[in-house]
Amino acid sequence: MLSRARVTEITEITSNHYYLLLEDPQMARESIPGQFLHIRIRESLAPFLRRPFSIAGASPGEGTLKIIFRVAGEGTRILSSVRQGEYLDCLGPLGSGFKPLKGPVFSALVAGGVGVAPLLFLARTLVQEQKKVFLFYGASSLGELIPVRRFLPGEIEIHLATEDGSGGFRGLATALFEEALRNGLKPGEIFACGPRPMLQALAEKNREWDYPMQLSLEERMACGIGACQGCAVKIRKGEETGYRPVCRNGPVFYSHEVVW
Amino acid sequence: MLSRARVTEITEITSNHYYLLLEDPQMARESIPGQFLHIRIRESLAPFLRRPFSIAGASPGEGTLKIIFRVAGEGTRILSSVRQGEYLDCLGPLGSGFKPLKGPVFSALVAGGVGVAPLLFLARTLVQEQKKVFLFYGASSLGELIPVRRFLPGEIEIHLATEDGSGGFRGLATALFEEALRNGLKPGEIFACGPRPMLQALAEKNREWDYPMQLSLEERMACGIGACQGCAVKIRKGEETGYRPVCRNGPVFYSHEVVW
Amino acid sequence: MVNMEANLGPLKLKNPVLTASGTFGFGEEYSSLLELEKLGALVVKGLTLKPRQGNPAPRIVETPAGMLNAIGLQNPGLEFFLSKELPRLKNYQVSVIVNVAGDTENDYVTLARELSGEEGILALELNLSCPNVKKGGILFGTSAQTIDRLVRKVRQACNLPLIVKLSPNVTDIAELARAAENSGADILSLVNTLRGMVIDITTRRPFLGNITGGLSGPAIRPVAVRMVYEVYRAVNIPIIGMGGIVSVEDALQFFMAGASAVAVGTANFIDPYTIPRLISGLHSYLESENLSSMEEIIGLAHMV
Amino acid sequence: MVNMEANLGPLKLKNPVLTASGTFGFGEEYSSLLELEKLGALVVKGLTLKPRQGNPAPRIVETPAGMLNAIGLQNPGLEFFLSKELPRLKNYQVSVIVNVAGDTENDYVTLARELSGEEGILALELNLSCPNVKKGGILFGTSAQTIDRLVRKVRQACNLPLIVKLSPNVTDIAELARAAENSGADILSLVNTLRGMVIDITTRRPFLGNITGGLSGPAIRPVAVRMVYEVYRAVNIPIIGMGGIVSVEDALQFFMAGASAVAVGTANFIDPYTIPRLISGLHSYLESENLSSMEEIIGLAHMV
Ligand SMILES: Cc1cc2nc3c(=O)[nH]c(=O)nc-3n(C[C@H](O)[C@H](O)[C@H](O)COP(=O)(O)OP(=O)(O)OC[C@H]3O[C@@H](n4cnc5c(N)ncnc54)[C@H](O)[C@@H]3O)c2cc1C
Ligand SMILES: Cc1cc2nc3c(=O)[nH]c(=O)nc-3n(C[C@H](O)[C@H](O)[C@H](O)COP(=O)(O)OP(=O)(O)OC[C@H]3O[C@@H](n4cnc5c(N)ncnc54)[C@H](O)[C@@H]3O)c2cc1C
Ligand SMILES: Cc1cc2nc3c(=O)[nH]c(=O)nc-3n(C[C@H](O)[C@H](O)[C@H](O)COP(=O)(O)O)c2cc1C
Ligand SMILES: Cc1cc2nc3c(=O)[nH]c(=O)nc-3n(C[C@H](O)[C@H](O)[C@H](O)COP(=O)(O)O)c2cc1C
Ligand code: FES
Ligand code: FES
Repeated sequence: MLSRARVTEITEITSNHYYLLLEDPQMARESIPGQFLHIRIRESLAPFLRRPFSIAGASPGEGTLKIIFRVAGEGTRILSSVRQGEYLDCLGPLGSGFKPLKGPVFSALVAGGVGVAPLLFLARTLVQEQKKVFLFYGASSLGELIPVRRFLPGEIEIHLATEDGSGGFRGLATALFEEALRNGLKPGEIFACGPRPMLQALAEKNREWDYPMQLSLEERMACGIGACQGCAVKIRKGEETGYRPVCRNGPVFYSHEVVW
Repeated sequence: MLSRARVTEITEITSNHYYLLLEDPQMARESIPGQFLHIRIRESLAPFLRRPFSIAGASPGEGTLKIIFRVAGEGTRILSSVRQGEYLDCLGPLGSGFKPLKGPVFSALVAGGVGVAPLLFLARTLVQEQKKVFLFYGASSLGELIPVRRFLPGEIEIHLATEDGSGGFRGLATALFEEALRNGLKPGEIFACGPRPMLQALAEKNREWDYPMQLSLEERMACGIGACQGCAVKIRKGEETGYRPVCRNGPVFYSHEVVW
Repeated sequence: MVNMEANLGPLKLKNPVLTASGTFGFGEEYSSLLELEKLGALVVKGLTLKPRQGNPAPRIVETPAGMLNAIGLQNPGLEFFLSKELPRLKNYQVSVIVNVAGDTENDYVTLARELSGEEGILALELNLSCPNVKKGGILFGTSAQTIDRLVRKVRQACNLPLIVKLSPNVTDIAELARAAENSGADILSLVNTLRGMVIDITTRRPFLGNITGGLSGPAIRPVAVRMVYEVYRAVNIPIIGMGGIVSVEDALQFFMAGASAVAVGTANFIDPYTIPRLISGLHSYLESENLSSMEEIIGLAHMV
Repeated sequence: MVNMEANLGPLKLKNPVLTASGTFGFGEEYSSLLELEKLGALVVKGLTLKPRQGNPAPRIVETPAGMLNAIGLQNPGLEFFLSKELPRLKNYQVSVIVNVAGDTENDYVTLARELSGEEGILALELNLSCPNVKKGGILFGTSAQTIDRLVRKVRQACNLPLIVKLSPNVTDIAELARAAENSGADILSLVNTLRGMVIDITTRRPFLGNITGGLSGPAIRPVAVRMVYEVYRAVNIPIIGMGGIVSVEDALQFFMAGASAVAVGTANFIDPYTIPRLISGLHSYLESENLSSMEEIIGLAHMV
């Protein structure tokens, strides 16, 4: 659906990450973890296309949705100056979302950078399903680390990593996660979101591990609804491979489906 | 010169006219009536080109310049939402300005619509030169009439017209002015600014009247400084005609110079 | 009373605002957002004989007031279209126009023949911006000779109204338009995308998987309007104008330049309601200008 | 230490950022805003043998991320240039390149000969986007044959480095680039403007006095980069790239596509300091990437 959602809050949460709270009861009701909103930054030819952002949380009760975004370029820079009370033209919720397993498995969430956003929403849902949730979250440095604790239920075990060692484990979130595996963690399912090389590395490792692993991918998008095939990535289904739109068939895919 | 001028005030003065006060001591010192600023609406590709606005007043003492603008399209709409304290990228003062006669002549100012802006600045200067100034100012309706009195010294005689008769004289400012001429007004010099048909009508009448008459023209502009010849209009100099840039050789021309 | 019908020679549409091929899929994705029956016509994405995978990612990139795409004609092929997409489309009261593409003249001819017999297809649009494999990859749409041969053959193979879609990447669009008219096109549509590229300065390589892509959106509108204007002077068949249309004002430019209908592509991505908005906006325009139909403004910019 | 020099075959410039012809006048207007000696070169506005009045107003109109212009080569003519503008330019330490245009081959040849003897002119740029009056108004720059004849004649008439400026309104830019190279061009510059038009929907007439105009600015950048890329593969002479350059990143795209220097046009109107900003930005880029000169990135996008 297309909607003008009201900005109820916009807060700087690190030097270049923002937290955006949008009011839109219907969207809030319909959203599931892994889905995203396709937002028109402003009514202007610049920036030209909409920008996709994962839904980092939805509260049907309050009729609100959360977005956490990083200032990456012109569009997000302009978005960061949106003010409370203004309206944003949003298309969504879009995409297919995560498909957690039924039953009381351990869930491991692996996040790189702002890729943590959709996993925050997922984590809440998993906890509601009485699952034990481990989050492995890394960023380049302490200043880049989003204070995720404040967006998560207390039950979740959070493991932090920074590439420069300025906070938590020194290294990548994937390395931290692998260490946990070596130390005996036995996840029943894995969810990951982050830079492409990170996801690719996990998917390659998982050929051996063979966990149920779902990855949330990013690709340049135009329509956001599956009409233009602009965001297609190569996907394997059984013996066949073919291009599938990230916006509609994804953004979440099983790790063994993605052809890198 | 190119400068980032601080917005010290922005006020709605009619339902679609705004008053903008800019702080820039050097520009304020250098500006003369008839000149304009070429303003970059915002740092973005949309709107793409700068927008020209007449200087409606300059106070070297306070280091400020006035602009009065009408919301005509996207650029001016965005400009109307600029906030106090923000900075605007301005090129100026540009153009050649009005050349009032020396001595104690009567000056008649004829303005259509927002064309009154440069004449407000001129009027102040003329009054300072101890001249008697008559302003004939028309707009389409009362709601479109800029409250010019507040921008002018008390000495100036203001005659208002509206096309629909909702305020002042019913008809065009030019008709009101002609009536004054018929009633015995003998201006020593005339200055006019407004829509092209109005200026053309005045210029044609002036072939008979033969007053020293200066017109401030508008043309689409790119560079604003005479480099691209984009804003050229046909000008007669003696026996010859040729295209001259409004931005540099104008915007003010003598009525007999303009080839319509 | 205002008449919104579009008169495109043998093709009559309920209104003059179409989807541009490749930007609206087969209509399915947009059907939950808007009523397909409102569309002047649904021009489906480029169809080829066999299914096509399309180009490697990335396939699109934003550019100033536009975008590049290099989808590579990803589509499920004729058979799937006939067995799955077309029957589904019949559930809507929408005029369907099929955009076809091929590597050889035979591809086009076969597609035209197969589609010609099918109920529920209103017209065929030939996308000539495809590399002619027989001619060493030169695009069909860039020489009068290839256009002439191809259009003649397709014309014979099908009895549907034939729209020939012209590429703007040419020196003389009017010459090619005349070639298409003379060889049997009923309608011309223009423009397709301008060829462009973006280089990723961090990897120092072309950004798109396909190296180059097609530029669409408002950036190209002045070029598109100019071409419609030139083609209108050169031919006597109706024109469907497109390229960067976002607003009613943009659409009006195309009508005044000589288009009898317009198509909307990239703008759908930004505002999925663009087409219904234009239809009602054109309606209001006719009313407020006291005009009885769009016909009254077609080609007006040519008057002196 | 970073070397900013640009190596354009017979033409060496202190840095690789030039003004695009027609957007910087004869330098005078910008001289109060910036130091002309900072420019890689000042390419003056198109010069013709006799003075030209240019086209009727309006001559420009804003378009999405760009503008159309139809100045019509307004200029004071060769004599005035040599007697007034050139001596004035000699007061600055700036490399002057003269852009010339004509209606006949003879116009070009005469201009080339006359300018050839003059001190203070570093190179000649042939603007081929002019109607060839002898050939019924077809542009010089749209056929390999006219380019070939013209460039050969001009080549013989002058001993200055010869830049041939290509029009983008063509089906095959690489073919025309080869024609220019084979007939004696030392350097190619591209692109000139794309032909476009805007219709004023209130008057229902073309907006520009000249009906059509040339599209410039960021809107055309993807087309320009693509053409530089294609021409780089086709010829062995250096290229000056232009079309929509606003930022250092834009300029880098052109270098990586194969340009040995870049020119800035429309961006000067928006930010008169664009050229100095690009020069220092490119300098910083080289430093931060540990490169010793621009040569190291020219054509990098072609590597596989
Ligand atoms: C499904 C999905 C979910 C996302 N969720 C989030 C999120 O929750 N928080 C967040 O900060 N970012 C998220 N991103 C990335 C976000 O969309 C980009 O950072 C953003 O579009 C950049 O826009 P820009 O104008 O600031 O940058 P620019 O680089 O100026 O953008 C230029 C163009 O590239 C596209 N683009 C640039 N980076 C990306 C990218 N990483 N992915 C897709 N398109 C890109 C832009 O959309 C635009 O079309 C998500 C991307 C996808 C595909
Ligand atoms: C020397 C000069 C002085 C001016 N002084 C004033 C003033 O004091 N107050 C005021 O309100 N307006 C003034 N104008 C007109 C003002 O520049 C336009 O109203 C404004 O540029 C419109 O921009 P827009 O984006 O809102 O409109 P749009 O119509 O969206 O603009 C599209 C393009 O057309 C140009 N354009 C549109 N209308 C005009 C126009 N009348 N003259 C020149 N270019 C135009 C714009 O600059 C832009 O490039 C002046 C114009 C000139 C040339
Ligand atoms: C993503 C995308 C895919 C396209 N696919 C096709 C196609 O399959 N066949 C075709 O003839 N044109 C195709 N086009 C071109 C459009 O139909 C249209 O001619 C062009 O985009 C200009 O219109 P616009 O600026 O409104 O988008 C495509 C355009 C885009 C943006
Ligand atoms: C106002 C204007 C005038 C121009 N005049 C000329 C000219 O006289 N000769 C020429 O070869 N190119 C001329 N050009 C084309 C530019 O030199 C340049 O090739 C083109 O604008 C693309 O670059 P840009 O997008 O950076 O402006 C002109 C462009 C503009 C905008
Ligand atoms: S963005 Fe159009 S199909 Fe995904
Ligand atoms: S706007 Fe460039 S010369 Fe006036």
